[in-house]
Amino acid sequence: MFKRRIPLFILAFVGTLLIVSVFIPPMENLGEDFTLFFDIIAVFAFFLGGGNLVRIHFGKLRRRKKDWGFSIVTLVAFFFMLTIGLLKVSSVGGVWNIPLLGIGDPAAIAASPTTEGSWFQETFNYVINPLQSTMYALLAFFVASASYRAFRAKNREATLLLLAAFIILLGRTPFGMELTRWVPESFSVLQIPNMAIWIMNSPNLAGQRAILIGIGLGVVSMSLRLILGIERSYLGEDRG
Amino acid sequence: MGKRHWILLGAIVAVIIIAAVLWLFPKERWGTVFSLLLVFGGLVALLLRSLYAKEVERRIIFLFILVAVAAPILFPITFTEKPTAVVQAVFDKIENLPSGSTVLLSFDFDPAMAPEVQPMANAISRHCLEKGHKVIFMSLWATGQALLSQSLSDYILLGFPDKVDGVDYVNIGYKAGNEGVLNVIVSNFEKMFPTDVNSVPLKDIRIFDDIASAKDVDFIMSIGGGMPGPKEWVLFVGDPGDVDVGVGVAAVVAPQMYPYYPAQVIGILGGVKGAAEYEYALKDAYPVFADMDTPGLRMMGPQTLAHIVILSFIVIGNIIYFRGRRERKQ
Amino acid sequence: MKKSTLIVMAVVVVLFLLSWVLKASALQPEQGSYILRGFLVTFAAFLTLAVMSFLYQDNPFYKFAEHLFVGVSAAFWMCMGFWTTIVQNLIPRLSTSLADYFMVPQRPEGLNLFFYTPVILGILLLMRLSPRGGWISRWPLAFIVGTTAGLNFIRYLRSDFIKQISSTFVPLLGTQWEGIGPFLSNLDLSASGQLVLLLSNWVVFLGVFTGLIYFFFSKEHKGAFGVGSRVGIWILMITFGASFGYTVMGRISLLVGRITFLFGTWLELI
Amino acid sequence: MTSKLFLALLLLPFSGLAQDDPAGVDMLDTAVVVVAPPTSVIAVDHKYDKGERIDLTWVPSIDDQLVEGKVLAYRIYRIVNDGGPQLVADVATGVGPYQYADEDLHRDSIYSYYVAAVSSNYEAASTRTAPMSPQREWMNLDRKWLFLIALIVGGSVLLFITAARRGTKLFVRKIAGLEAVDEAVGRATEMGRPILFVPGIRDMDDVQTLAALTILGRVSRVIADYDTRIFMPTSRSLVMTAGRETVKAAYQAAGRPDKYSDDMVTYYTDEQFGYVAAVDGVMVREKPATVFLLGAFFAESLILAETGNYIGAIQIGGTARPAQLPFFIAACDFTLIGEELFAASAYLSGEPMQLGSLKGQDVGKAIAMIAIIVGAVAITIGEAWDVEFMHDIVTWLSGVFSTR
Repeated sequence: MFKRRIPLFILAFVGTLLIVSVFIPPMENLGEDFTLFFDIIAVFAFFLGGGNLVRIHFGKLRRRKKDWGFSIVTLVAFFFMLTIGLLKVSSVGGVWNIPLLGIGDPAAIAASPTTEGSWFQETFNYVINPLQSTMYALLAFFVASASYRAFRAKNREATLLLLAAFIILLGRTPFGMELTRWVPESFSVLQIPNMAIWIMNSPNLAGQRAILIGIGLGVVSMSLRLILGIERSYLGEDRG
Repeated sequence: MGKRHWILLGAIVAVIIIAAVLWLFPKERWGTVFSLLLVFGGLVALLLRSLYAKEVERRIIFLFILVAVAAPILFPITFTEKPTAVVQAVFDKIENLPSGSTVLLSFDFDPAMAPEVQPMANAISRHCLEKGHKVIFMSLWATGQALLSQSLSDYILLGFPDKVDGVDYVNIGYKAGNEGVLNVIVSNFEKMFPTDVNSVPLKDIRIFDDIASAKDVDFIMSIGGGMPGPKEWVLFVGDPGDVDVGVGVAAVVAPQMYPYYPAQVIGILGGVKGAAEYEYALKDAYPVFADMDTPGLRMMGPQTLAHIVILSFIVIGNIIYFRGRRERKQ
Repeated sequence: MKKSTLIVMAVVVVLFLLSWVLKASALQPEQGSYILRGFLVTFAAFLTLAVMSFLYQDNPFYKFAEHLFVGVSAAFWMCMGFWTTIVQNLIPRLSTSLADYFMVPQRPEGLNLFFYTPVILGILLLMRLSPRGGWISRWPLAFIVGTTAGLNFIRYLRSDFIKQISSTFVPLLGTQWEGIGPFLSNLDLSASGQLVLLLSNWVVFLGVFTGLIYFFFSKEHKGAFGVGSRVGIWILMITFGASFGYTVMGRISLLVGRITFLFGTWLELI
Repeated sequence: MTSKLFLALLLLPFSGLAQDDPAGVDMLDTAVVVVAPPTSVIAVDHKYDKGERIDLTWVPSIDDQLVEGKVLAYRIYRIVNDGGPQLVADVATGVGPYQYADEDLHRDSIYSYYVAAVSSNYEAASTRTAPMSPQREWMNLDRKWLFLIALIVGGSVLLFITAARRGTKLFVRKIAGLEAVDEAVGRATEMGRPILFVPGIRDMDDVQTLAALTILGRVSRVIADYDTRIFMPTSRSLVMTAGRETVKAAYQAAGRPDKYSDDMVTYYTDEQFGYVAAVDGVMVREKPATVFLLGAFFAESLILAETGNYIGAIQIGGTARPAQLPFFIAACDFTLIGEELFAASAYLSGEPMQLGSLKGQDVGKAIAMIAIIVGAVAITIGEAWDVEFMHDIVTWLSGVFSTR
């Protein structure tokens, strides 16, 4: 009952209400309020994420699992960031502000957490920013390596794909323009950059639209199944 | 010929090439020419090696792309750009709105996407402020607010010392809830954003005097590439609220935005090329921005060289593949 | 520990200190807290290189960077969520004294006790952390899933299905016929290039149609339907080719961004 | 004169100044610029809202139509419940349509309006509109087509699910990639090398992971028959549990539960790149003959597919994430593109819910195909031969398929 019926009821109720509020103007406010609830619960989900992280890494630490030393790094980093973020620690030109501990200007509590000089923002600039962007920059290397070792014109489909990719890659650089500058203006569509534009505007648009319609219908039918309680995999139950 | 002879021959050729370059080119071009020679010479060497020895270590490929990207950064190569129609559409939209219109710019990205989309965000912000539009800055990503604060203070506002917070622009920051945020602001800003980032109530902010919801904004530009991002703006604000939306997206998702163009989004800036085109259009139209920093345009040099290297890799890889296949057949 | 490991560690430490000193002295004339600044820039560069070292092989420096990132970013999202949403959107609706404490404006419509619902659901969500009460987190989960499903149902139907259909109503014949000569000789992307325009419209129309055929599973792909699905897959392949090209382009840009940081902010070579 | 005009424009927001303060008028210009008032001011209730908005339209002052710049703006005044007039807004002239939407009203108040044309120092008021209250509507009839389409698409999904549950046979076409599955497993058996199955990096709440597990069921049945080794590294502990169940069940069905071991399905780490490094390690060490990459993949798709290619394995990829599909197509031997992954899963499992949804979505696609043909043909005929009737069809269809 509490484990199954109530969640199913909550889901059906909220989902139906949000759909219906689109068609019934007086219910718009209710729809907005429920969306606000959702946004607030989303923050609790961040807390849950943090809590999970702490639990996992404390567990690793306690059981001295492989690489447990690095769990200390994670935990220290987590609590450090949490402290400076929640206390709004900032120092501008040697003046310290920790409004929640009564140090410095009490009005600083109203300041944005990402204001200039806040430690939170500095940690973002010098730790999160380089780390995250470099993680993704690694992919450039893997793309290069894959283009040398894996992207083969194995069959007609892959050949077509690579050809289109070729035109786009050339067309999106000034080099592509230089290559086909000799093509007369009245046949300008045959210049590589224009071919790239045409591919984006026509076949790409068509293909993406077909995919979009497919995925859109998939989302719609999935939402419906969820609301009607047919799909229960989110509860960790069997389907059907 | 033995191995030693090859090395000797290589050294002689190298000396001749170096001498030729030093003699033929002016001093300031040496870096560029040498780096180009290095990359293209390397490609030829790679082709030969792949043909005879087959195995090329992954790390050599890594090194290759590093050089191809790093060299043009150190020794810049610059190009001119011609804005494509999808980019020009955004530029024209901002240009043709009467001065004093309200534009909403949403920074929906994180550091991982920033190199691609930050240049467009900066250029469009400058364009709006220069044109005299009132700008509402916000973000659907927590990391976006941090980037937004940083770029407002470090780049965007530096050129506009007399713009007043709350009158000419306002930063309302981030709220959790992804598309949930959009679903509320499409009918009510104040409910979702009671204050701006500095806790100033929305009702005390002049910009919001006649802006009750996202529907009242004249133009919305979402800059991002993940979820939530431009797509959610179209689905949750642009379409239901009937507002003009433009998007600036990371290259990875740019192709997926085309089905919405031009009925649901008025224009698309795709990746660093889109940013470069916008920067070029901006510089072209406003002499004030002649000395503006143009990261997008600057990035096109390394970008071009890297594209050529990647294309060469695909060609070389396929040459090996087809040779191998023919051998296997025989 | 192996001797080589120690040597590598030592070299990294020395380089780090060297960079710190040099960077700090380079910043000295401009900024007040130059020692801290020097450290921060050096640390950012160190982290960048630590992540890049993964390309050589998995190593402790990379693991350090990865674990640091996980910890810091989890806390980052928590703090942002707390200050922006809990403090600004929730507290003024529940308590005037807390709102005053955090200096956020009170709601014009007053308190709204209805808003204890998300708090309760949120706390139930946190029950997931306890080994036994985990099942109760299904309630808030159901709320989250329900909201997403309810919001998505209409929005996807409208923007990704309905509107896409009417956007595909394209004319398949030109409007003004200007003769075969101008028709064939002006291959321009602009409105004057009628052949290209017409071709584009046909590609869009046929592309969407055959693409849908390819993803239609209720009929065997034989005969005319089979031809349609073949055309569909070709269009899809060109689409994926375009995506491919754009993805490669994007990945390169990210690397350019990082290297610009290393050469510019850190080494000041450019 | 222009500078004075400019001044007047600047002062415009400080309403009433031009009228009430004679000194101010003197300062600006002594000659009063008389303009005619706007006419036909109409206030109507805004349709399909919750009763908070009234829309105003008016015909601009004759002076505005004749001389550009004579009328500077239109001022909207509102009278609530017989009170005094309040200035609501200034509407600039010359740009947009002549209309204004007054929002945040109350249903129990009575409103009346008048609009005044404003010159540099004169205001000409129109007649007042009839008193009215904003109305609340219970149904947004603008969205009736949206409602109907939602009903049809949703209804057909439900209908087919029910039908499938009742045991109606639902036809799903053969998926080309699925035949490749058997072949690939066979090849691994011949070569005496293992199979690697990577189920993506998402958890069990992602449909793609579920589809991957369904296909795993098929793969492991073949494996159990041939007695080939399988490795399945996962990045979620729940996926590991489900994977173990699936493989175990296949071995039991083949009558050799003793051959099954928990080492076949293992959990590494939730971290994206940590997981990739681990899977790469497995690939290079074990040199599988066949690699399955099915499920939700992100940036790691490329790294995995590349390594698989490097060790010379036959690769079968499949994901519904459009951004990753190109890499699979270019680097794998077979790819289940987007929805094909779900179709394959439905085909294999024969589960009513999966089959029913698939068929329901097909109905949606059929609607799309028919509508596209009708719309395109109508617009083509309409534009080429200027047929009025065809224009009407297009307008109607666009109205049905609109974003309102």
